[in-house]
Amino acid sequence: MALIRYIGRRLLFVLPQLFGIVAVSFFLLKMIPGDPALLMLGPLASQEAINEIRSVMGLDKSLIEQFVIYLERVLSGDLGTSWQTTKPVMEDLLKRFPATMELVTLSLLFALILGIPVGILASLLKKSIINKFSTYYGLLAGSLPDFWLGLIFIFVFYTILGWAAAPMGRLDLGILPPAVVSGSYFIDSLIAGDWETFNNVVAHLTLPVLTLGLINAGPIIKMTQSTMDRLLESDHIRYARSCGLGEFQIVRRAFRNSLPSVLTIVSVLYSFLIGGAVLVEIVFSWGGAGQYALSGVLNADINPVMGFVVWSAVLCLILYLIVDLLYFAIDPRLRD
Amino acid sequence: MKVLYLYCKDRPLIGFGYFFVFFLIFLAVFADLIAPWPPQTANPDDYLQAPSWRHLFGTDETGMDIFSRCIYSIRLDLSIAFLGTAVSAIVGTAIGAFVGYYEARGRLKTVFSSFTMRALDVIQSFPVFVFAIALVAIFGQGLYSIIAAIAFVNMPIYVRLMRTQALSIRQMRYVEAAYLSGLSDVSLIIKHIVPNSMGPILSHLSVNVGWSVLLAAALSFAGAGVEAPTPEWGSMIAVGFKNIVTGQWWPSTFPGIVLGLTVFSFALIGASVEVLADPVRRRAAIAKY
Amino acid sequence: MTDSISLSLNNLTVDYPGYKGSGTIAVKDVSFSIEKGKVLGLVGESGAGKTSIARAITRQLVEPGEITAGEIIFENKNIVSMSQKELRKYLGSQISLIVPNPKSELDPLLTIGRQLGDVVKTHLKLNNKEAREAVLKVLEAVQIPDHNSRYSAYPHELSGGMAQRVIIAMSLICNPKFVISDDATSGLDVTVQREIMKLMQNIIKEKDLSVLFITRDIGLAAHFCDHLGLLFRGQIVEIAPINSFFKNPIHPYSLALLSAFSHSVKWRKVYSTDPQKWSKEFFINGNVPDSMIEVEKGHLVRMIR
Amino acid sequence: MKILEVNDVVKIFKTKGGNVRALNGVSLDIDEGKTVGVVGESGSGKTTLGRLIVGLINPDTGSISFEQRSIGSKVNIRHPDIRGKIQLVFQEPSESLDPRIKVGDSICEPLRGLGIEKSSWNSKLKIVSEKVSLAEEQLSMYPSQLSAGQQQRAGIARALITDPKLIVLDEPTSALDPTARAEILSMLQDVQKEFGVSYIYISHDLSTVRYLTDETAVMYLGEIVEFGETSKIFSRPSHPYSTGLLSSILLPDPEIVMDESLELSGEIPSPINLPKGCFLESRCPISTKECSSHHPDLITSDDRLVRCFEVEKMKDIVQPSSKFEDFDKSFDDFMTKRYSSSVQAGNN
Repeated sequence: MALIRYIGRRLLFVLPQLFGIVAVSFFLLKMIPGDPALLMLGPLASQEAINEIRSVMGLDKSLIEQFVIYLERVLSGDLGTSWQTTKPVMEDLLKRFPATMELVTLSLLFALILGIPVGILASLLKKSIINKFSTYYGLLAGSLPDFWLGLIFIFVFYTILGWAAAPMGRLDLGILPPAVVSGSYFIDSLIAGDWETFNNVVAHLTLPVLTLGLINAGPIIKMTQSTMDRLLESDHIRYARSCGLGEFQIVRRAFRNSLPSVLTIVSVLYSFLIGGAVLVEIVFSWGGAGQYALSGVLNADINPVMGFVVWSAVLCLILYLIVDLLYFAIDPRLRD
Repeated sequence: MKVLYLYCKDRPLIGFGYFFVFFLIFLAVFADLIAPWPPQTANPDDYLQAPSWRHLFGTDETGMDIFSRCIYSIRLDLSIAFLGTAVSAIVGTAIGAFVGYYEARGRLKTVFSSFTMRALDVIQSFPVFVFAIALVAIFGQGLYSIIAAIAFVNMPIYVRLMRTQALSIRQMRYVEAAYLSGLSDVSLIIKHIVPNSMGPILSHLSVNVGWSVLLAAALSFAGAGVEAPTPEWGSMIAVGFKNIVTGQWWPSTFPGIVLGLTVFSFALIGASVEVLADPVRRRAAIAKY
Repeated sequence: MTDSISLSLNNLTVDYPGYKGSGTIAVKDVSFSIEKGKVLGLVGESGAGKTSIARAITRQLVEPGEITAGEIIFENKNIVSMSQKELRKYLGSQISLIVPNPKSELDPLLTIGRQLGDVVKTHLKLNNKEAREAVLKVLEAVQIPDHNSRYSAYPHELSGGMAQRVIIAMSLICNPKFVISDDATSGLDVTVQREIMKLMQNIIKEKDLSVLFITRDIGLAAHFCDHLGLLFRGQIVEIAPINSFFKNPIHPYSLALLSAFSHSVKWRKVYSTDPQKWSKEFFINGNVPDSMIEVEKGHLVRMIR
Repeated sequence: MKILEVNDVVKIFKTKGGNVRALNGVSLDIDEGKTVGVVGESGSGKTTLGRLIVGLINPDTGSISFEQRSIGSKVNIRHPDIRGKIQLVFQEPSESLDPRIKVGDSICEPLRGLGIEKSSWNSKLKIVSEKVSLAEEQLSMYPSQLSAGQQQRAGIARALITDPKLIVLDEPTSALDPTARAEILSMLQDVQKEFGVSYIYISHDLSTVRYLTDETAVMYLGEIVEFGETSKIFSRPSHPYSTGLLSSILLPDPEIVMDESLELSGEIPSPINLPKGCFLESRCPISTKECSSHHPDLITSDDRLVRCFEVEKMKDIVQPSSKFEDFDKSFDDFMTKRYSSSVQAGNN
């Protein structure tokens, strides 16, 4: 019951926020200099042609009117068309978002699998090398530019060693993508049971996932380590120790208590990476949503950018809702 | 100073962080004397030279010396980062102090606080990077729009940080005592609340300078920052990008290493400030001496 | 003779190396023994080393604290030289601890039934059903009303007094021989404290427990203990059977503590905790002397002559 | 002359869990130069009352008058006419001084608010710091360099520097060790003798209340349940709650046995869901049907005010107790003997 009320309240806050995001980004992006009609038709186009296009695109109306029209269309699921790809934005994004989500999700999974055990061990073994390593790794990983690390990996593992697949998209040219179910090649090829495609997908995923995973493991290690440190010194863990509970139980209790903080950092990273993975996408020619939005910004093509903003805001919303549900599952104090 | 020395004595890596930042500043100031080649002069005869004694970090596809360009980049990247961070810290701290202090204190003040916080929520729900690029696109490419974008993107963190501090400090008894003494809201904030929240702000400030360098470089890499011939780490990496697949690793690698070390150094300094700004942890850290 | 002793500390010293500047020695050369079925009260102000002693006995000192000298003998075994594994067998089952601030001492994410159950399962190797029975029994013993539903309550759902009863239940569940109570009632309101103290008194009598009762409140100790030791700056300055202590307190610090309860301004001013004002036999060269003198049978005072 | 009159104040705090009724109609008067103790356990509203009197919070209804003029919700306490005349000493000595400001400067802060010229600050600082026995070098230290007792002295000095008429002492000694506590209390007494200031002493520590106050108000769940002369309440309380509270005091003498004539049991009800009848009904051993259905008023009974239907029955149950006097006397005897012998020993 408390949960439903909580989610209800949450949604109540979120809808105005969503509106705010759409409004701010709409007016902001309209401020980008450059006339789409001009850009579309080229500098040699006649004034009449430009005017015609402008009225087709609704650019001759006032900003407010344009915004209302845009809102109406968004609510009916139409995000407009991109003049660069000349396709509906919705269609483009439906192809590109799964690519980004697949990359980000797998990277964070990798970062978690690496980060949590290292963080716990570093906290348990205070004087060990792993403690020193993880302390500085956390700082170093956050300092490296991910796009640069991607380049170095390409050089080492593709150019020199030839182990990795070419950094050109999600599949080799000769291989057909699997039938679309989720949009993620990783999942879809598994569903289709197509091992050749699956292997190729994994080969292409390896380097970008390694890049993003290694960098984002930094904050995860740091958070795990510092909350575990705090908890192992906390009153209730000390008390559990003086009740003679075994070390395994102690670590389990401390970890359980540190889960909310780890969850928080993961959700922050996730929402950041939906847009923030764009540079790695560029390096690996991933063709993800971030790349799509970026070229939109740089070419005054605002529908793709708006579409991207709306999509990622909704995705973040769903993400935070899931995180809240997990908090509820972990911490009984929230249930009242 | 002495505390800092004692702290670094056991932690050589932190000491390195401080050293490297001072070294960078030194290089930036004396770039004209140190850099062996002019940073923006293309030399077609010398294109894509591997690192050698003549060109320490090699040359790029137009034949510009990468070592010299790396040194000149420091000026640009560090000033962008310092200015961007300073603006966001000052503005953010001021807003945060008032927001935190006024939260749930009278109707108008509360409205001001909650409106600011909701506005921040909206700003922060944007994908940060796309947002920064959009800002640069709006103001036109150039130094000041990059600085403005960085300042704007960073500001919400300071507002939140300072708000949390102000919220807890305004509950402290000494603030209540000062309130009862008849001090005005503004002087309460300036005299008691801001000085007592400086610890977390300072430690974030240093880490933030590092991030700002990273963000500036990333903007240039994405094509929304400094334009090509100007020496800048991010755009240098972008220029070297196409060469790497064919095996010329140096045009991208060296600027990346310098960039990474710079950000790392600021992170190290930030980590030490976090400890040193807290009297209890400071005492524990240098307890041996 | 030694068979009648439950636990004894011999010249225990706990040091916090690293905090050189303040030069604190948390506990210095503390010796006492607790007879079976008796309660020893240890009274001192904050920073006197009370909690360090409790934590030294359970070997849970906060970093960088360590036991640098002395031994802790429990049932003819030295706790100081035990391995962690061996120690764990004793903690919670033979020696248990009652702590202050019960709400922060319980894991906020687990039900109290689960937390109590974990302890019995670890020590007595019970299965789930037996553990549940044992937990319900002990919850009843500490007079928790409606204990069947409290079994699945979380710590934040309990009041301070109730949480304190849970902690007491936790300390009793494995039928220990020795209980350390570290300022157990300091966070409670006086009327609740009174109830809890009564409960503890009854349980101690019933189970014939030996208790180290650490407190700041000498009034509480006067009514609860068989012996009383006074801790001052990490050292025991006076230790005696309860009647001997209150009939004839000798050390100026004892008198200062007692006069704090008195209505008389005069005595408050004469006796202070400032050692500089003490006479020479109690305080030399800025320190309390190393020797203790037996003034009556079992009544020792830290003084010269 | 009445220096402060609190008239039927009600304070409700809105929280997530519901409305917390912190004060449910409290009235209290204080004479000039006198000390009134306010005792009660956590949640009794005593701290809220103190904060309300100094103006940190405003009452929902009711009024407060200071020197016959209304303050509280109507006139701001920070109004220049009243500013500095009522002062507050906080419970937490370590929190009551800004850690980044030197102790002496913190003590002088109220003078800035009063607009007093800086040239006279030093002489005032000297007077009050002498009064609270703070050494000169301690004034130029930072709060963290002082002990809790010294920090509290500084807090009292800050309250005294404006020559106040009334000081609200909100548990000034509860964070201190017993001996530091005793020293601070003696000091407060000396200060009162010299300056003629009135105190409101808020505490849960009954033995210090007995020591310092002339009159005592016993509070339970946001209302006064008994009010009267301190010595009379302590020797023979009339309300079951005061009785339970007083019998819980343990004096450091094993021969003074606990009074067990009336014991409270169970938990304090939540201030969000206050019972309809008497608030103590669920814990009171002598409660009747009337207690659960009707809320008792504060009525005059002999020499005091009591909020209980069973006042007459209480007179039979509670016998006059002299445990405090007994303790004082035996301690005094013992000390007199000891002191004379030790003085002699010193002479030898």
